Amino acid sequence: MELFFAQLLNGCALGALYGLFGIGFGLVFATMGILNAAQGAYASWAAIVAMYAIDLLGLPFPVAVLVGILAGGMVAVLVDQIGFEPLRRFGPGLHQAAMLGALITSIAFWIMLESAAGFATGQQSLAFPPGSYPAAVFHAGPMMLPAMQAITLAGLVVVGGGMHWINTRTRFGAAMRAVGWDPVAAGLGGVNARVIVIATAFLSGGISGFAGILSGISTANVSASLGQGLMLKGFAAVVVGGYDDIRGTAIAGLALGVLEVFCAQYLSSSWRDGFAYALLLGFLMLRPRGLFGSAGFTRA
Amino acid sequence: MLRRTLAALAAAALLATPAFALDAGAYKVGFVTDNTGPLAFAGMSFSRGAELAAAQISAGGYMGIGTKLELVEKEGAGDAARSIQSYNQLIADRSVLATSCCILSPIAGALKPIALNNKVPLVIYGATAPGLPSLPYVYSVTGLPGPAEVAMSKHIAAQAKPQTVAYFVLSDNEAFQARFKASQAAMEAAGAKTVGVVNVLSADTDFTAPATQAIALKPDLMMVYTTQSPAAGIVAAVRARGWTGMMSANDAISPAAVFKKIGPPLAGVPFPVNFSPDASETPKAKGFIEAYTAKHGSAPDLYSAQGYTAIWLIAQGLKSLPGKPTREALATALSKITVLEHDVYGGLPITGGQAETRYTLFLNWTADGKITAWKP
Amino acid sequence: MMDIVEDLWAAYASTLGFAMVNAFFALATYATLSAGILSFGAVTFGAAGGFLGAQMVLHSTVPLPLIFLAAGLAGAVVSLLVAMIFLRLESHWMALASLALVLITRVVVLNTPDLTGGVNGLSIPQPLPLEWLAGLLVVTVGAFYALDRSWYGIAARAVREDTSVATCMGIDPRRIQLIAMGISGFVGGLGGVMMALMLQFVSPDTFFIHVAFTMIAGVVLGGSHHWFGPVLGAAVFTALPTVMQAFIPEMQDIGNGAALLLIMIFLPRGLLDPRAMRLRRARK
Amino acid sequence: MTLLALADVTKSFGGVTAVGGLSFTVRPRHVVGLMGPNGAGKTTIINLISGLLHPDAGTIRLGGQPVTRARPHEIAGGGLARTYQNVRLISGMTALEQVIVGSYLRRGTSLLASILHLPAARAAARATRADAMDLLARVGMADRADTLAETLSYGEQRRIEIARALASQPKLLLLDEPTAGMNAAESAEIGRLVHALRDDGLTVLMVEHNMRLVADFCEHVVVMNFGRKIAEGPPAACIADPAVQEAYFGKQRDAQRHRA
Repeated sequence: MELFFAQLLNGCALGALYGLFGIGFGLVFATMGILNAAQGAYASWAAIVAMYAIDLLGLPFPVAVLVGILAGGMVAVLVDQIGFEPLRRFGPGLHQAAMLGALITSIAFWIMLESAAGFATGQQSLAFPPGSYPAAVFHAGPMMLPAMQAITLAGLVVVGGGMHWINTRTRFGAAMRAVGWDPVAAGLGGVNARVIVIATAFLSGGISGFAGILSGISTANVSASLGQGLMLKGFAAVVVGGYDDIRGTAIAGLALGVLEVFCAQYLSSSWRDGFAYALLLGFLMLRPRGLFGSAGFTRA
Repeated sequence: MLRRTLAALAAAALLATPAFALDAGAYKVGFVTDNTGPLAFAGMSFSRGAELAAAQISAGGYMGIGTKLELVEKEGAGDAARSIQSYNQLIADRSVLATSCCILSPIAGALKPIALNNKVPLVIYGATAPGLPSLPYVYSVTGLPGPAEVAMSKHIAAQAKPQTVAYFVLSDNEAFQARFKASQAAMEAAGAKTVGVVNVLSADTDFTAPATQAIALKPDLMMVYTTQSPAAGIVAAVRARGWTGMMSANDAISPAAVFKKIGPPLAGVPFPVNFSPDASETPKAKGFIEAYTAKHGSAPDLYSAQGYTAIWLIAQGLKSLPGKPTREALATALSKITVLEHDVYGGLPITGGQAETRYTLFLNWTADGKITAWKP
Repeated sequence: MMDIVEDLWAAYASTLGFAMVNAFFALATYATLSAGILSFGAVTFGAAGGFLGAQMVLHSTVPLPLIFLAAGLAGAVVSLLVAMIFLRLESHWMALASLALVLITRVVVLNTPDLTGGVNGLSIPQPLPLEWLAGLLVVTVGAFYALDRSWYGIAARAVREDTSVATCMGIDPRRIQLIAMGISGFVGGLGGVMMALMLQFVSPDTFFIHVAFTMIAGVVLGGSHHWFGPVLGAAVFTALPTVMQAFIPEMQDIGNGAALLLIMIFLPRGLLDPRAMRLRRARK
Repeated sequence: MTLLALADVTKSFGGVTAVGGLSFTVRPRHVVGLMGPNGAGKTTIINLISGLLHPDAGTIRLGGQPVTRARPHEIAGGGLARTYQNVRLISGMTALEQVIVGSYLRRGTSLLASILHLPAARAAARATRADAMDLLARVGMADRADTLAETLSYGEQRRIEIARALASQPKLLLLDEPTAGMNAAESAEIGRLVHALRDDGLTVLMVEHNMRLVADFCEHVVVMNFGRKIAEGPPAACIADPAVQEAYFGKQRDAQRHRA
């Protein structure tokens, strides 16, 4: 029983990373209709920058994390403005040609950013210097909760809640959704579409970057390929949760993490990812609008 | 007496000077690197070792004064298709006499038939699948896994007498599966029961859950059979969860980069290794470590030693040939080599094209980042 | 002089071979894309063809042409099964589902060692004669050319550009897309066995996500509106790393990415674009 | 004898009734006009008949067969073709190819024959091309056959769209505002074309809100407002109907007042 709860907690902490990353990933997909292959690289770069901010500049931990998040957001804006903006002339967000073009430019950025990250890390897997981050372990009877797991879970709650609030309660959120539906119409409606797009890209990169930093710390692995693992599972969380639904993404991320850990503990670690992706497929087939989306949908 | 001494000296001098010698000039060796891609962390060490070897061979006149060895590097990026293309470009250059390649066994397996078809000597520097070498063209300078793990297992079983063992195994890697099985057999023969096997995958990065799983098995000893990144992550995760019991790992955690990353939690975790800049003490090893540190600014690791050895083997083959050698002649010459002259391991016997390294070093990191001999 | 030609051939024959193999994958992707489906499924169909082909080479004496046929059919069977399940989804979800399929394919390949050799993969001691590869590619490209001119090609373009108009013209989009998936499966299966023979081994990594991205990039780069676009794109995409290695060995990946990016921004419809050609003709 | 029959057809979108309890019939070889001010539900009717939408209640029959739940391509197979209010040609295709798309239902060869480029397939393709050229000639666009359709003028695009609709050899042709954006001369030409088609045996149901054109073109008119039928009969009688006058001019006066 003790093992069960310990693994449940591990699964939640792991899933919180997927959920966090997924929220950033889903933001771009929901707002701009872009399947962004470069999203993982935002996470890698945020972690690399945050690590060097501590290692080389000696910044205190919270400041370094903030610097990393900023870096993730700025890389995202760069990719958006160089790689996606020229393609928006195709028309509204979800046009197939635009989606395809953006997928390809995002692949191009993925290749470049990951390769550059390889140079930045000297092709090594590095880590945050031991002792530079909170390493305390909270004990409650037989249960233990390392500080980084607590921070990750809190991060998901704060970011997820914050984004949900922005999305549903603020003018900015409404503007984001308007741009998602149709940038031209949104422009006519008095929303400066370009500003909204840049802000969305920044948020998306910052959130995925935050996930990258947390993942880099708790797995003691900061490398060019850090983002890739997050990317595949984060993508699954987005689809299962419903790509425009932040609550759904957060819960789906947690569920995927728990599923993954329990599969490895109680079933088979080699089929573990198979379960996660089969769940993803199942959701696509049966509830393509995600956890909280309406089940029915029509072909346009 | 004097005459006999003089005669002996003359004979020694005659033996020391080859009866025939290579023409002066540059002899090209093709080298498929993995300096980008997922294996770049090791790939860069392999090629740095090889570059050092080529520089030393050329500068020192090992194959004759003015006879140089030129390394021609092409990128394989850890990808089979790209490695094959790079390899074909290397051997299409007729002045390339020998080639060296490959960290991954499947890629080595894919290049081997090309080497055989084109009759080009190929010295494999990293991949360790059994059966790769094929005389007279394909050689491997890296010992097959197994003996080292068995030796370490016996050593640990004798020294620490664990009753129960839990294993971490990279389930999607054949070489580590083999190492694990060899070790497990040795441990069980010594009376240490297996209480559980925790499988992880190559692409995994989060080891908190596997660590929790293993700790719950309450073993006397945890043995880690995975590649570098997972091994480092597992040790860190197990220690972070407060488990202080005994752990062992493998040579993947020997590079300095691993300690820089993980730090004190690595202390006291033994690993078997055939080369370590801190523990290898033969004169050739010391020379290599000094020269490498001078050239690259950091100490070599086991990978750079392997890349270095591969090029020295080729040079040794070339040295035994006269005039302008051919690929076929070089292959024949290589097949006659049974002992590597210039090795950093303190003895590198080669049988049937496969080198055997003698793993004699059982080392561990200390809390302040030094490598010392392991004691329980 | 002959020596130079021979050396060049020896150096770049395998690059040419991989370009042709990639052309199969690109054509398989083009087959679905030209009917309005963005699908990464060709990787899965390639795995079906590749592993079946490998097993046939290893454990039977079936001649090579029949192995190609079997691999193509294996791909087609898988693709039709997938199509029956996936074609209910609208385009974006279909793309995501096919991506999930690629991820699952790897897990299945890893865990069925009896069929696929598991992590070790399968070694295939059977070289692929380049003339076979070239011949089959010519035939396949010819078939795509013929299809493009046929009622099917025109109907597929209509479905891709405006499904609602197409369906009011009596075109059943699901039927067209089912055919597209079938073709994609067959050509993908062929590509799979070609890749297996070209590498002389297959493993779970042979058919994974990078292949999916490479081939989509190849198609869009070459031109996703023209039957020859995928072949051109695959050639460019295969040769690019080799060329980059010659000029900027350290930064070759960054160079590849930058080249891809520039082409997409300045030629968003790819190198070969029939619409642009017609527009140019109209302006004259 | 009716070719198309709508009985009590109802369709609403999110609580707003676009079409409510509409019934009318179309007899063969007639030109029937569907009239009504903007927002009356005319295009919804066209979409319901062509199967892009399905009614919430009521039935639609085409040539005696119920097609209420049929999918668009099945209805097209039953002999229906249509054009669009805003011309919808397929991007990247020449004028000739647009028309060949329309002849899909008469393709005449199998897929395998096409892949293998068999003589039968080539012959069928040639025949399709020839027919398509004839149709282009019929709408006066033969000299533009190889031009990218999207580079042509709006009026020319409309004519190509009609040729495309005719290529399937339909029994019933739905024209959704075929003269929108055309000048008087161009409109008259469309009128002559429609009459010629009727004389060849085709039945035409056209949406039009220009009353003069309806009076000139049609033999029978259905007038709608707010999704309901407000008048039906010969054009002159319908236009004179006070309800129709109110629907049209009352609205127009309101609109003018708003603009002022």
